[in-house]
Amino acid sequence: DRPQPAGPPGAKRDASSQLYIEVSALGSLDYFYDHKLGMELAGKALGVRTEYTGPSDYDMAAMITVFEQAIARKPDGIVVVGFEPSLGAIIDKAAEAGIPVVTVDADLPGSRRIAFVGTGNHRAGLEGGRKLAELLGGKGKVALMTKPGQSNLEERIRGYQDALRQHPGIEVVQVADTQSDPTVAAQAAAALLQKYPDLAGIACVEAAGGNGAAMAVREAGKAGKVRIVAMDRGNDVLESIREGVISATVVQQTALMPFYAVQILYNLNNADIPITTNNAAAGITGAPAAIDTGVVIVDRSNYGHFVRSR
Amino acid sequence: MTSIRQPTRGGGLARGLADFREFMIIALILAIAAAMSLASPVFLTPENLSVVLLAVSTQAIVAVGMTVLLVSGGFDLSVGSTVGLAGAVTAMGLAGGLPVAAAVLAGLALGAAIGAANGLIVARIGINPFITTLGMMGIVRGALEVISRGKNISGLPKAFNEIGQGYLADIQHPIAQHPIVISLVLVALGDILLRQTRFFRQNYYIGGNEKAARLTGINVDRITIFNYALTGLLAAVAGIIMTARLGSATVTAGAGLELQVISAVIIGGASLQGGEGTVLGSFLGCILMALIVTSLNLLGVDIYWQRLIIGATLLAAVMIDTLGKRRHRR
Amino acid sequence: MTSIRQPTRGGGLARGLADFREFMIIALILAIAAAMSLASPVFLTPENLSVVLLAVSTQAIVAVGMTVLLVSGGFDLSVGSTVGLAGAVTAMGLAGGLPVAAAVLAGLALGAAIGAANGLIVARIGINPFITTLGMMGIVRGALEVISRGKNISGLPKAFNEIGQGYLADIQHPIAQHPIVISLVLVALGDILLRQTRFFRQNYYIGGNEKAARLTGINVDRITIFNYALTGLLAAVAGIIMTARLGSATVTAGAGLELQVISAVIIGGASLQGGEGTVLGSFLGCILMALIVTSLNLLGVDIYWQRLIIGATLLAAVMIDTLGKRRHRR
Amino acid sequence: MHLPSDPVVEARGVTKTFPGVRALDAVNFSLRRGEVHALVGENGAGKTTLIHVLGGVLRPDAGEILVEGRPVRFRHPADAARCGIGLVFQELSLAGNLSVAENIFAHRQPVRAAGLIDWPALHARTRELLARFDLDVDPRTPVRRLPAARQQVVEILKALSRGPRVLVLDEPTSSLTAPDAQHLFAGIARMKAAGASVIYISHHLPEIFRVADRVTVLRDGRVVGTCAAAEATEQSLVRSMVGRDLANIYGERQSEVGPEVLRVREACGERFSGVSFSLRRGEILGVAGLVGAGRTELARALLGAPPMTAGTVALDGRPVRIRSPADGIAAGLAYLTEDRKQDGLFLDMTVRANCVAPSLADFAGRLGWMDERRIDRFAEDSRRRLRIATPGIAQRVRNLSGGNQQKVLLAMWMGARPKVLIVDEPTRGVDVGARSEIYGLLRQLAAAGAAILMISSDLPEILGLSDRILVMRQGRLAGEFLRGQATAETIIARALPPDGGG
Ligand SMILES: Nc1ncnc2c1ncn2[C@@H]1O[C@H](COP(=O)(O)OP(=O)(O)OP(=O)(O)O)[C@@H](O)[C@H]1O
Ligand SMILES: Nc1ncnc2c1ncn2[C@@H]1O[C@H](COP(=O)(O)OP(=O)(O)OP(=O)(O)O)[C@@H](O)[C@H]1O
Ligand SMILES: [Mg+2]
Ligand SMILES: [Mg+2]
Repeated sequence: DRPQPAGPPGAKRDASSQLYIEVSALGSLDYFYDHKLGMELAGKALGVRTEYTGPSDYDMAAMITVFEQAIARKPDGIVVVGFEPSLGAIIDKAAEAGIPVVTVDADLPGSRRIAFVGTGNHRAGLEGGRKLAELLGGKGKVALMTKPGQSNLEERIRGYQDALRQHPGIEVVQVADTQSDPTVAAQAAAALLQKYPDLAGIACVEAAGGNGAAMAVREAGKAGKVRIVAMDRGNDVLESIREGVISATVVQQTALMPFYAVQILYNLNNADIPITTNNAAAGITGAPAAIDTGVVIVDRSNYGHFVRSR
Repeated sequence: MTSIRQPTRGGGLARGLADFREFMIIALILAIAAAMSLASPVFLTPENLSVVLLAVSTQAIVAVGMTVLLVSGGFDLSVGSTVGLAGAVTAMGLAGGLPVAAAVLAGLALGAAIGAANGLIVARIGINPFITTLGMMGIVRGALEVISRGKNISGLPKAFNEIGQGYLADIQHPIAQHPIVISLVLVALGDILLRQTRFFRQNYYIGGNEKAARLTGINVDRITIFNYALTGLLAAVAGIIMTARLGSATVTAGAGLELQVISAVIIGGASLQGGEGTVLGSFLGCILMALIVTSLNLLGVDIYWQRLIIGATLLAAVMIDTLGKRRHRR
Repeated sequence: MTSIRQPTRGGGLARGLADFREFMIIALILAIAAAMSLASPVFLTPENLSVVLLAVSTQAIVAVGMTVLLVSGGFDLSVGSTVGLAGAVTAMGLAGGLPVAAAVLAGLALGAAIGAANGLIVARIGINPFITTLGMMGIVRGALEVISRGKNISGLPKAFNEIGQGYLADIQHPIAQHPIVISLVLVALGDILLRQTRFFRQNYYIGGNEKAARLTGINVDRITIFNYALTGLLAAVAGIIMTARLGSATVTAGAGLELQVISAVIIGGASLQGGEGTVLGSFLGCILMALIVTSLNLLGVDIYWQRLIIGATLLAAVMIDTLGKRRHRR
Repeated sequence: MHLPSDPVVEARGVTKTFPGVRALDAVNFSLRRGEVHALVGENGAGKTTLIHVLGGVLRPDAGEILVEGRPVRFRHPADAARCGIGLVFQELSLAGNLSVAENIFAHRQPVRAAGLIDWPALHARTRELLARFDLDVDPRTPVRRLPAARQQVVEILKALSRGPRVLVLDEPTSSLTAPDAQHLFAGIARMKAAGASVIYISHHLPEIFRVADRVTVLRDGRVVGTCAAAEATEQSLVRSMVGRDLANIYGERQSEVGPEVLRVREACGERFSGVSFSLRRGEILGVAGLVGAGRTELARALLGAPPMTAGTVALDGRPVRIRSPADGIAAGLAYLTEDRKQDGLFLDMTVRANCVAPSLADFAGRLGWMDERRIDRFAEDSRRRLRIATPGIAQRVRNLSGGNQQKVLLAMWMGARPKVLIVDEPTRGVDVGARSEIYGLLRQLAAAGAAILMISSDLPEILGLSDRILVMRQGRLAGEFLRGQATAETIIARALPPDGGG
């Protein structure tokens, strides 16, 4: 009972009247710049209207309200960041209303979304963990930094733990709370540096952690001695990589996520690929189930290309 | 003559002025609605209106308790955390195999208990409500993190999810959705009780002058504890409905709700000094704020502007009212 | 005899009791320090102490202004946003090629202007400080989002970063780091001014009885505006130091700082009713809270427990004090 | 050219209106150098409003103020202070959390070279001032710990400390002890001798004749007339204030005293101990004593605010335990506080809401539903009976004049119909006309079967109204008189401590 394309093949209205909406949260964070960028570029490339909406805080209730509203506007497709299972019900509601939904960045496999585009938070953590292990030569004490309670971050932490478990020489000594605040993160990191004078690495799963850890390491005069793997590609992180305080950062090709998500939705609406004689009857959407946008590890060797001018 | 936001009767003019704030908000709401229905064809559809009502349902339920509290001179920052914890505990109960009614009762009892704890600390130990509930906010959210260990709880029974996703008497109209119906009923009930019954009216006296209220024989401590417990209970109701609506309990559920609710209640005419406010006003305050958020989204306003506009609206609404009252005072 | 938290002079016992809260916090701090130095060998090293002082530097600077405000019966929720915006504007100025001094001045002026706006609304229009600064908190954070469009600003000149990363007179001792030195100087200055000068002591009068202060001839409005402007200015100082320390300005910088500072100031003996509080007490309150966070990290306490423990500490500290005072009253 | 005989301060055609009230209507008033000028009038006549205009607290709607013949425009109390006008307010205007010294010197503390406050000098100067009233109070004591009568002295010293050329006193003696009143009169005399002038407001006419040179009578915001004090009599003043003559304002008892209602045995509290007495239906029992004698504490303990530490109370012969005001009220007691602003009135609520505060239950129907019509009727009724000057029952109590606020407080408790009504300084700040109404009401209540315990520092009131009089001294009962046995002298003799000190 997957949602069906709105009209018969080829009979779709002209592109410029089509609307695709992304619903997200935390929209004011640096990271989500790429989401907006991806939506914008998809709109340009396909000649459709695109919009990015959502609360600027991590507020699922508010996000759902925005989603409800998006449904009320009857767009041609919705792109959503599947932060939490609580979004499942609303995705299903959209599907019921005949609006196809694609999840990006984080998936909700149990819901009626037609596809997922992204790397997944667990993968991001996994790749980061591999990089850290490589930086440390497979041994040493490691601390992780996160903000408790946020699903995507919990996933990344699990990814790190899974990767580091592969290296018997590496010991995860502590998980610290950043409260998503660089100064709090710095305080926590500084305490860890005191407690474990031989701490070899710090891994952070959200932006504030990387900045805070860098600050603490710098202030402790241990720049370069303690390896930091940060998250995302804010200019501040890249700056610290240039300085040599942060060793690497885990970057996803984030802009690709909404871009391809819109592509999928657009194709669904405008080009019914005859995989079968009747895709709908055969229960086929004619869309790929998942696109992996991959993880990029950014370090001294390539950071320069990631710096954005304002 | 000044405008006094206590339910008063008699004296046509006096009553008119007393409701000045409510009229002002209704006027603002109508103005926004008129402008929006011109700007966006979907605005006046039942679907879209139900979105607004659905969005305020959680807030409105909490706002009923918060209004009573503010009227009595109290204050509660812990409601957002209570929304989260009560929802999570209910969900855990369900996951642990409790029947729906038992799990819901457990969640409600927990909410009332948290509220009562606030009330006891405020009334018996005499600690300021701000600091008491700020501490409680951390404790309750912390407890939620501890018991859930950061993980969401989903896969709840359908019978439970119906509480948040079903329709009143199975009328499949958007406005008949359970959260909307429940919140409207609680708001109406709260408004009438606070306006018209002796028991709740005592709150205006406590908020007006606590010492004097004591000397008139009002059992201030008991009512204070009751008010906090009621607010906690209503926060739990909101948390359970939210969990049922989402079909899962999340660790961050309700975070930040306290300030939204307090803003709405104050826009609605309550004051932090106590002694003023009505549930209807608070509800209108919730609607106004939700309408603005909804309109910004419908208009496709850049999200970077939204926070600024919401903050400015809050200030503007209170300012217009204050300046308006001043004119009346002359 | 009740404990009254204003700087008083003379009278051995009276003075002792007057400073009861400060003594209690010092005792708590010493107890934690003693326990921690047993539990963790690194605790008493200058490095570790500097970590605590560094951690409180931002808060402590803002707390100086917040103390003056609370003493005068005011309140400011917008400081966290101001910290963020002032840092970002300074950083943008630098990125745009302004000399360091000019960019810093721009940031400071902006902070003072935001504060003055709060003060004007509170004093002249007469809107409650809570609601005024709650609105301003949204407006300022919103403005930050609008001008930065969500992007962090980094690549700041080294001369600027020195403000947050350098050492006093190049003494490479951990305690001589700029943020620590600047915050200690501002705290000491603030404490003396509020305790000993005519101008600042007027705040105790205003906070004690605003109407009486007016009738006495104290220019309450002007002082109120000054206090908010001062708090805004100090928030800007903190924001600039934070930006220099981080080497970048972020959109979320300072978020949540307001509640941390207000908690610390209240733990330190100020009250939301006004008329009480000292800068030293507030500073000790900041230290106490930071010490607990550091200790939790040093002890490796599970992160899911930390929020709960911090909330409980806040409540416990205020409760012990209240109960202690009660005993004294007998 | 300003001649010595010209007025120091003059108001010409001053008008001030509040919503619904014309508080001052083209008032002309002049104060000469070296004179004490009394201002009298009914509650709400506009006395406080007039001096607020003169003191820069309020700005007049029309008319002008002249100081030494020059028109001035005060925008702030500080402006008036700079012209040498010092006000002592009817409502205490102190910061309770601050010390006596800092209240008196507010923002004028002596400073040392570095601009820091010179604490020893501050305290020394405060002690000097306190000595004028023979007060042995530590200048560092927070004002909130002083009894109201002492706070009033601080208030007066605050004004005196500036050495004003014009001192304005608004009902200074309404909460002053007799000895302190003597000190005040002496202070006024000293000021007069030094060429300063005083405006003196009081409802106690005997005081007027004692201190004043001239008297101005206000009525409904208009000046009725000004005359030399020597030419006026109490009766002539009352007639021009109230517009009629008042006979015996205390009235006569209207019924017999019934059986015992309240019996208190060996009651102890923080400021009193071993107090035993009884009270009967229909009786008015007066309690006299000096300030700090513990009368208020005793009364509050009866109501459970806070409860007494030892002793027993029996109501209608049955022992009762009262641990909170709620208990006390449930048992049939009621207490009308001496401090209406602190714990008496709901200032930001309407007259109407205040009137029914203690008797909400009487206005609630089934299911606790409030009967708004009956509330309206009751409030209107109270307003008429007590002649509360207000544009309507929807007025906020805060906007009423001091005496009218006191009447609202009385209206509250008159409606409560308790078995035992304790009134503490019931007529503080109430004009003579209204006072006789209040006495009449107390008598009616007694006749209707209530037992009334009346604490008062106004001896004529005690003597005129009481069926029996208790005297308290330093927390203990020091005497009991039946009606007719007591005189002012015998009561004062019992009230004074044995060593004769204050
Ligand atoms: N702020 C205000 N708002 C409205 N009405 C006011 C206000 N202040 C005073 N009034 C009214 O002005 C009139 C004069 O009041 P005022 O206080 O001057 O009386 P008064 O002569 O001092 O009386 P009292 O002897 O009771 O102190 C009263 O009717 C009072 O209700
Ligand atoms: N010597 C004192 N020091 C501090 N506080 C006092 C002192 N005397 C009285 N008080 C306070 O002042 C208030 C009134 O005191 P109390 O009940 O003893 O006086 P009273 O006999 O009622 O006198 P009156 O009512 O005439 O002022 C009480 O709240 C009491 O705590
Ligand atoms: Mg008066
Ligand atoms: Mg008394």
